[in-house]
Amino acid sequence: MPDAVADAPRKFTLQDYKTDVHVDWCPGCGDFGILSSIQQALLQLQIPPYKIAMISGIGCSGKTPHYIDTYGLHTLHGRALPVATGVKLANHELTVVAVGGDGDGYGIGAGYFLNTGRRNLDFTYIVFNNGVYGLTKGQASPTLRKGLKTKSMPEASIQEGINPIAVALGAGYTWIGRGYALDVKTLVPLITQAIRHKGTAFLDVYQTCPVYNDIRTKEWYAGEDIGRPRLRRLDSEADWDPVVKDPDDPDEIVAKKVRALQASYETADRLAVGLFYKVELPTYDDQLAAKVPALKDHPLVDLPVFQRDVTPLFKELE
Amino acid sequence: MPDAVADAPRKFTLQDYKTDVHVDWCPGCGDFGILSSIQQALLQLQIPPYKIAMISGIGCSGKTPHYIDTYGLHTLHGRALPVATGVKLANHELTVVAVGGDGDGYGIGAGYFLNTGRRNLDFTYIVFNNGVYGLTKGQASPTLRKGLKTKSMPEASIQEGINPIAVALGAGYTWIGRGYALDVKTLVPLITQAIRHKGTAFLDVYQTCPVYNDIRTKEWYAGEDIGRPRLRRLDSEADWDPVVKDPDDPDEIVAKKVRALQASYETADRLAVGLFYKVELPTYDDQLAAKVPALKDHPLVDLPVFQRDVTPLFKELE
Amino acid sequence: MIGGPQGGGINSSAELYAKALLRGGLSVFANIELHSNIMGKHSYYRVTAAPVPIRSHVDPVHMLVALDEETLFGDAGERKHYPSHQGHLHQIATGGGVVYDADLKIPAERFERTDIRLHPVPYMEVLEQALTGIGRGGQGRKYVVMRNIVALGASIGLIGYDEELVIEVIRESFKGRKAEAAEMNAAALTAAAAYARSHFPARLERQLRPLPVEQRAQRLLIKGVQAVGIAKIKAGLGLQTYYPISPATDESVYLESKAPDFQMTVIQCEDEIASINMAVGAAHMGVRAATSTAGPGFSLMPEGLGFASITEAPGPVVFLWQRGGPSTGLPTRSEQADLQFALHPGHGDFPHIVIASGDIEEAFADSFESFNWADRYQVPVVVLLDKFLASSFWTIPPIDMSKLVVDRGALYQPTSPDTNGYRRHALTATGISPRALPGTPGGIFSTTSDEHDPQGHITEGVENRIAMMRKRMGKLDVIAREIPESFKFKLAGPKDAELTLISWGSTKGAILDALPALDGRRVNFLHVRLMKPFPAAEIGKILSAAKTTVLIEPNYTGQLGALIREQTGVQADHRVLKYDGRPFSRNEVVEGVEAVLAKNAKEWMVSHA
Amino acid sequence: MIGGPQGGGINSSAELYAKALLRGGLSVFANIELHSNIMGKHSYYRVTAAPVPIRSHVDPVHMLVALDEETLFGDAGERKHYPSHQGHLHQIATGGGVVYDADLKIPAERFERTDIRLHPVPYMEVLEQALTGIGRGGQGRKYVVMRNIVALGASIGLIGYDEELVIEVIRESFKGRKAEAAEMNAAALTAAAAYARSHFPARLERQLRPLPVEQRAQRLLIKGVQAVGIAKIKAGLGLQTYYPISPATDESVYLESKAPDFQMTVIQCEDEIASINMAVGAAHMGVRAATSTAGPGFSLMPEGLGFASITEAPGPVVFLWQRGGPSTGLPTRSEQADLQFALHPGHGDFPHIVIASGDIEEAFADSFESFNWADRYQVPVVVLLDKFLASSFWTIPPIDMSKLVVDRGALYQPTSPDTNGYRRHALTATGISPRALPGTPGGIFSTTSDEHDPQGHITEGVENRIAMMRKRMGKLDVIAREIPESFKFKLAGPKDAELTLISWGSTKGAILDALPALDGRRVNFLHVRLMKPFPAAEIGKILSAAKTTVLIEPNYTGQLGALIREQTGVQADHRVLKYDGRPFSRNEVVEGVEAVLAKNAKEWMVSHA
Ligand SMILES: Cc1ncc(C[n+]2csc(CCOP(=O)(O)OP(=O)(O)O)c2C)c(N)n1
Ligand SMILES: Cc1ncc(C[n+]2csc(CCOP(=O)(O)OP(=O)(O)O)c2C)c(N)n1
Ligand code: SF4
Ligand code: SF4
Ligand SMILES: [Mg+2]
Ligand SMILES: [Mg+2]
Repeated sequence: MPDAVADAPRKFTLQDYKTDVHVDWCPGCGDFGILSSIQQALLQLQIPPYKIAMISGIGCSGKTPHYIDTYGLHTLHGRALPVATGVKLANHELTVVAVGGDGDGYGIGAGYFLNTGRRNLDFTYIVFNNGVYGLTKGQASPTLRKGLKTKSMPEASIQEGINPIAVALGAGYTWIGRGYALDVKTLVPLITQAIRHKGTAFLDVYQTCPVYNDIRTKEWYAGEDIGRPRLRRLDSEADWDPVVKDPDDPDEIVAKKVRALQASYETADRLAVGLFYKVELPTYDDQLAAKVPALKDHPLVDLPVFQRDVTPLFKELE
Repeated sequence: MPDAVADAPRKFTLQDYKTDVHVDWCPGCGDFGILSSIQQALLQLQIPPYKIAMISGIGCSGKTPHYIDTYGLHTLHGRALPVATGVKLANHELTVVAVGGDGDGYGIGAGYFLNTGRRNLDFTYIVFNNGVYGLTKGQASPTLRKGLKTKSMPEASIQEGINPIAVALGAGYTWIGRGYALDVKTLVPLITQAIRHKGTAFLDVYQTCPVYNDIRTKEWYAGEDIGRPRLRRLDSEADWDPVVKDPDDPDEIVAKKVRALQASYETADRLAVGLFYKVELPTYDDQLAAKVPALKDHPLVDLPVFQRDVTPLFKELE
Repeated sequence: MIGGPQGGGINSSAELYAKALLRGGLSVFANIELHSNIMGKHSYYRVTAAPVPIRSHVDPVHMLVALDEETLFGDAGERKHYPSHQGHLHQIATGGGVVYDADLKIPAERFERTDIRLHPVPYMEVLEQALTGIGRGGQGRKYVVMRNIVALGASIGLIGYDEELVIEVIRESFKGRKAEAAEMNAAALTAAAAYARSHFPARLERQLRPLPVEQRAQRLLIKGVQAVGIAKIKAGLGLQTYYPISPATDESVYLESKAPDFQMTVIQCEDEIASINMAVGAAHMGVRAATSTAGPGFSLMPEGLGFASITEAPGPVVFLWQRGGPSTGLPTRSEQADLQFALHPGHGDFPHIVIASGDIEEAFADSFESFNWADRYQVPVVVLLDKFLASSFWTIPPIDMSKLVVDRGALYQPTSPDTNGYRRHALTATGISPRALPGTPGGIFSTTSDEHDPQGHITEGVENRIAMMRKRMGKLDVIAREIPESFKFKLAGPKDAELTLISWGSTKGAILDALPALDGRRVNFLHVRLMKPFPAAEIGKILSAAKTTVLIEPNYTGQLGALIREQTGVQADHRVLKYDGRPFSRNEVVEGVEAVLAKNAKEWMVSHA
Repeated sequence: MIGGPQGGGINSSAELYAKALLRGGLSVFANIELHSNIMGKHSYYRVTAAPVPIRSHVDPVHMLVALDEETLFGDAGERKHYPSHQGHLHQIATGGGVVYDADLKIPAERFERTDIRLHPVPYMEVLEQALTGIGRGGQGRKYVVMRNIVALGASIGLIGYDEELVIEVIRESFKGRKAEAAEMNAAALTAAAAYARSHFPARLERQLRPLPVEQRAQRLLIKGVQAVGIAKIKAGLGLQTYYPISPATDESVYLESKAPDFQMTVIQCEDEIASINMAVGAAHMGVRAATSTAGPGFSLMPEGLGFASITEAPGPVVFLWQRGGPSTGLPTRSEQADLQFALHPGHGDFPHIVIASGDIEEAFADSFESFNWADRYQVPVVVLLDKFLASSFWTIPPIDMSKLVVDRGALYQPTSPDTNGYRRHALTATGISPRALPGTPGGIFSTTSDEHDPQGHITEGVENRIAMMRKRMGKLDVIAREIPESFKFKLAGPKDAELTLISWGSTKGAILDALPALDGRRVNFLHVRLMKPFPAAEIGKILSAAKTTVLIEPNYTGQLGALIREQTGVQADHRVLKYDGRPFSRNEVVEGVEAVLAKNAKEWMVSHA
């Protein structure tokens, strides 16, 4: 555990965020790194487990909620975001974290990935990006670059991989980051920031799949073939400032988005990780509360809504 | 008709691209401008009507194929792109043009908008962007900016509009442009270029909806309130060069994409129209032909596929 | 009936008129037919009224008000090959009348009808007059939209109804800034009525008079979307998700307009897959969640329904407003053809409830109770409605809400914050497991669309699988036992009838109104409402006892008939079907029933207009 | 039976063994049970063989080969509350044997069985020996994966089968660069067999010998996904769209591997909505298009199916490989519970064909003919299959393809390039309109998911609507008339049986094999195949003539039973159901039928293991 944790108040322990469910991922799967990073982030934030809802899609990654001892909905393939949206709308006092695979999020779930960015509800979305459809035995996922062929593919992919960061910028996400599953030390703080962010935070995590992705392996990320790590830490660059200071200044927003886009393109031997873009804008929750003031102090689920007096509505019809 | 047409070979006339079906759009609808621009573009290109397939989604815009005398499939809401993809895969000798509304393409069809960009099949996609759901009586569409309220909305939208150009850049479209429905003179050439482009061309067209969109009206685009047109023509800018010269140079690609993104952000009184980005990359069709050489000379539909000799396949199982 | 181009104002004049008739103590039924088009295509509105309660329309028209020529003669001109209608002239009953624009200069011969009264009224001229009367001379062109009020006024003059009642309604609907408009409309109406009376002194046979004030009972003029909306508000709806689609949109728009007052969240989603899944997520959190859609949207929900059912979510309640199918079909027309799909809305075997409301009162009751059922049985509920019920105005007495109770079902009360004690899918006698509301200490659970153990974790074990299938499916027996018979079906008329009519949904009104006309015969009417779990025993008993049975359905295949036979083995002797995308009229019911019996036909299709 | 952790190599050893048995002239049936997990969870493979044809498995095991301890005793340890299985030790038949790793050091008492033979084999030691034998001493750890071959070898030695046949198959499957691996595996196999023979001289009761060479007929060992894939290639498949999902993926992967040789396009889509719609688009262009999926994917296709049907697309053909439902359910398990959904896969009334294949030959024939039907009737076709049929290996004689003909249906031959002459949806006697292939001069048409006129343009007219509904739905009658009875159902056994079994789909094999065991009784078996349009008259006749009927289905609600009653009014006397996500074994059929009859029960559930 990084030191940060040691300093954190000891109210909840790491055990409080773990279940006794057997984790059935393959040995060496990058998912283990993401799982423990999420657990450590929750621990650092000391969010009571019963105040957390983990929502996942279907895939190897989708099994995550079973391993974290919080409320959890392991939903449908590609539907984690709509479900998470409904969960947050119903009870905005919950810390909602949606997780899923890259096929789940950028393939079948692409429409929700795009439209969720427009709302800016206050929750976090973490995508396990392993370049393959793991649970269905290694077909190409939407992030696999053209011309690449992982071991269980009959032939190389003839369609281009998408750039999730670029799409997220176009969709309107207000916090956009990327991490690496095997670098827990930097992943944990990214997750804590994402959860702390007011608005929809999107975190794409490069994840190794030792069984099916024989291209982007642990060694490849480590750059053993080129003699230096392929991952470039944005925060290690002096002039990197992804945070919008004045949300009312369209020029600053565009400038920051443009830089984020620039940084998001992968080259054969350079991939950026870290925070790409952040802006503080009114959340969807805030705006709903503006319409229904009671939502400021109470989640929808606690409002006194039963047996409302509808006589005025009938009066209108006489 | 712009002069260009006068000079074009007179083989097919404008009449050849028109049907006798009553056009049931509202008086003054921007769709009329797009319809005639498509017809004129086809005329200029002198593509035989029977070699064209118009594919549309559902919405006011979706009715377009009935008005153009070519093969046409008026499909389902949000599914124009998958159908168009199937059409092109089946017969790549057809000129395929997919059209639909902004709700159709960026709302319910968002997942296909994203994933179609990854393939780069050789066809054109034109989105009628009117900021509303016309045929269902004027609800906000995904392009309506936050805080805006068109006349049939009970309250202002509390979600951000998407930036289709930015999303298209992230998705990988190889030709990205934007036009204005009431400026047929510039729209026609954009459509001809889009159709000529080898690969998936995406053209977003600002379209007025006099009945439901009382914000982005003809007068608003004309900038009558601010004394100058709101539309800025990219091609009128000396240093504007959206075409990638060297498709193998990632730096040029990123640079051009970044500039396109910059240009794509709308400000209250400036919106760019024209060609945003273009790169020549191998099309999906080309790559399929690389696997099945016969596809170079014949469309899939013409290959001799019936009663294939499968005895070798059975042999493998003895 | 008033007809004209869409956007031409027939809705407002018809609705003003209907309200005025209600105020006069009459029972009113008003229904519209329109195209899936925003402007210009032909649309018409029927307003039927009587001193006695009515719940349906009839095809013969006594007063046709035409805003344009197409309303009279149809659009055979528009595209030679396939006219979309023949106009309404031929529907006018002998002795009936027609009001049309004198400026159309239609030669009388062209009507080819000597048995009806022609009332050409110079709409613009009358309008100019009226405007001049209130000091707005020469502004006619500007207010050309008011031609619809002129036409209405003329017809009011001709049928001799009290125009003051209409003006009262006009004043109410144009309030505040619009007050001026009210006066202009009132003036136009009065002028037109006067014009009609003076130019066509001969009174129409059929006159319509308000009841004496003391006989006017308190009643409402209400549409299905309003009844459902109000019931949901009453039931404690927290989240309504929707994606625009006719005819369902109006319900969500109604709720949206009331959301701030009643502290609800109504959200327009990116599609119906998002709509259903957001609602499932919210339901799991303990909020009463619903989504409303039509067939094409419902066709995107099987996945979400199966998910809700296997995870035992308390809901959502899906309001399925049927329209003309299949596929995009006839978006603005009416049909009841989604029953079989609603009964099998996904792969695999899973429990859900399907109920089909027949009228406003049932729609209200079903909408309210559905949320209790969703909470109590932890299953999704589908309420079947349709375009005809959604958009038609019905006259009803005030709804008695004194007996409505809210039931949230079994909730889990943690005895300790120790989470390991809780089993979200605990195996119980009823199959119902107390649910914890997320956010509760000690209630932590996770669940999944994969087969799971009582703790909600994935397991593929055989014993567990069998137990879970029995638990989930077994709830259907509990539901069938507990839902009161009054929600299952209604048998109207004598038990020992010689003729039994069978139907479902909004066709109810036309059939009930038609019963008296099936003269002489001893007839009763079985209206089926709860479709799943199906009351097989009760229905089977009634039908095997029945002498002659006639199934009446507005769809091609007779979907209820198939369900009844599957569940009871009984097949109706005759079927009266209608699949032209229009609702049954009272006379079509009579005609159809008489026809199958007279011809002793297995099947008969009816279609007027 | 061989069991072990997923990824541990049980598949390859079981399949090598099965192939070797086939080569020995035996009839083989091999089926696997696995978890929806990539590595580590328990999986097992059954290989059943006999000198006479067999098409099913039985539960008692004669030789259990365990790669790990869990295979013997289950995983009760893993998570206290809900073990996923009890291990297979208890399934071993008296006199049977078990091979396991001696290194597990399991005390004999722990087996709690004295009626079976224990054969502990030191896997690694034997492997080392073998490797040393071929000059690879000390490399055991490196080739630890080969333990599966050691285990297989030992069992071969014990049942006394000809190991040369196995080695022949090993050599074939490791060719070229892998030749070396072949030799290592061969060595391991031989060493293990020798070890077994020397350490366990007492022969097992059940020995398995190849047939004399001259008695070995030419036969295939084939899986459902292969049979379907080959039939589609033969039929002229042009475009296969798919989105990965078990158990359907294997079919698409098979086609993908053959695509270059056979000039097909196989495309992995972004989801199943794209899959179905791409296929519809391609079908309209004249290409034979198909998509393959499982329940969760099919739940996303109602929209596309309605679209294909109302636009009268010639297809696509949808291959629905059923799995354990509902929702995500049991992804890698077997069930036949998607029938009712496949029959009503969307809103509104529209025509489509549903056929359910019962075995390899039927799957081949149905897959081939479906494309003819799609082209001829211009409707989408759903072929119902399942995980059990998909992944099990069946032994069949070569398929006779001499009578297969391709029928593209009525094509429009333009007489002139003048487009106005053509009506894509022309009203004809059969309801079938000749279709033009886009790209043809003079064939121009457009069509839509909205109701349309014969030219394919939107119209909401009543007369046209009625004509179009009759045109489309009428095609079902034509289809019912024209599809030969051989595709509709099969009645096996005597016409005048005292007991009639009724079932559908892949349960066919277990039932046919069970018939002899239903001793004494005069029994026949009705296997229903064409589900829509349903052969109601024929089936009704057979069943009303039947004395005692037992419905046998691997689902909870008895979905075929519901269809039969809806269509014929006949209800089966008894039902034997299985809903544990596992296919019927031969003995479960016998047991279930005997039980319902003995107890005269309406319903009986069976579930072994
Ligand atoms: C509607 C639907 N289609 C297909 C599937 C089958 N399926 C299960 S997981 C999966 C993809 C897994 O890939 P990804 O989302 O990248 O997650 P990973 O396993 O790589 O973590 C698919 C296609 C499904 N469950 N539901
Ligand atoms: C699955 C489904 N959901 C909803 C609808 C209803 N519907 C018809 S058109 C439309 C949206 C129209 O808006 P847009 O796509 O922007 O096209 P426009 O009318 O503005 O040209 C909707 C929601 C439908 N036809 N199908
Ligand atoms: S398949 Fe890949 S992603 Fe899935 S568990 Fe195994 S290693 Fe991890
Ligand atoms: S509603 Fe708007 S978009 Fe639709 S036809 Fe009318 S003006 Fe055009
Ligand atoms: Mg993945
Ligand atoms: Mg629009």
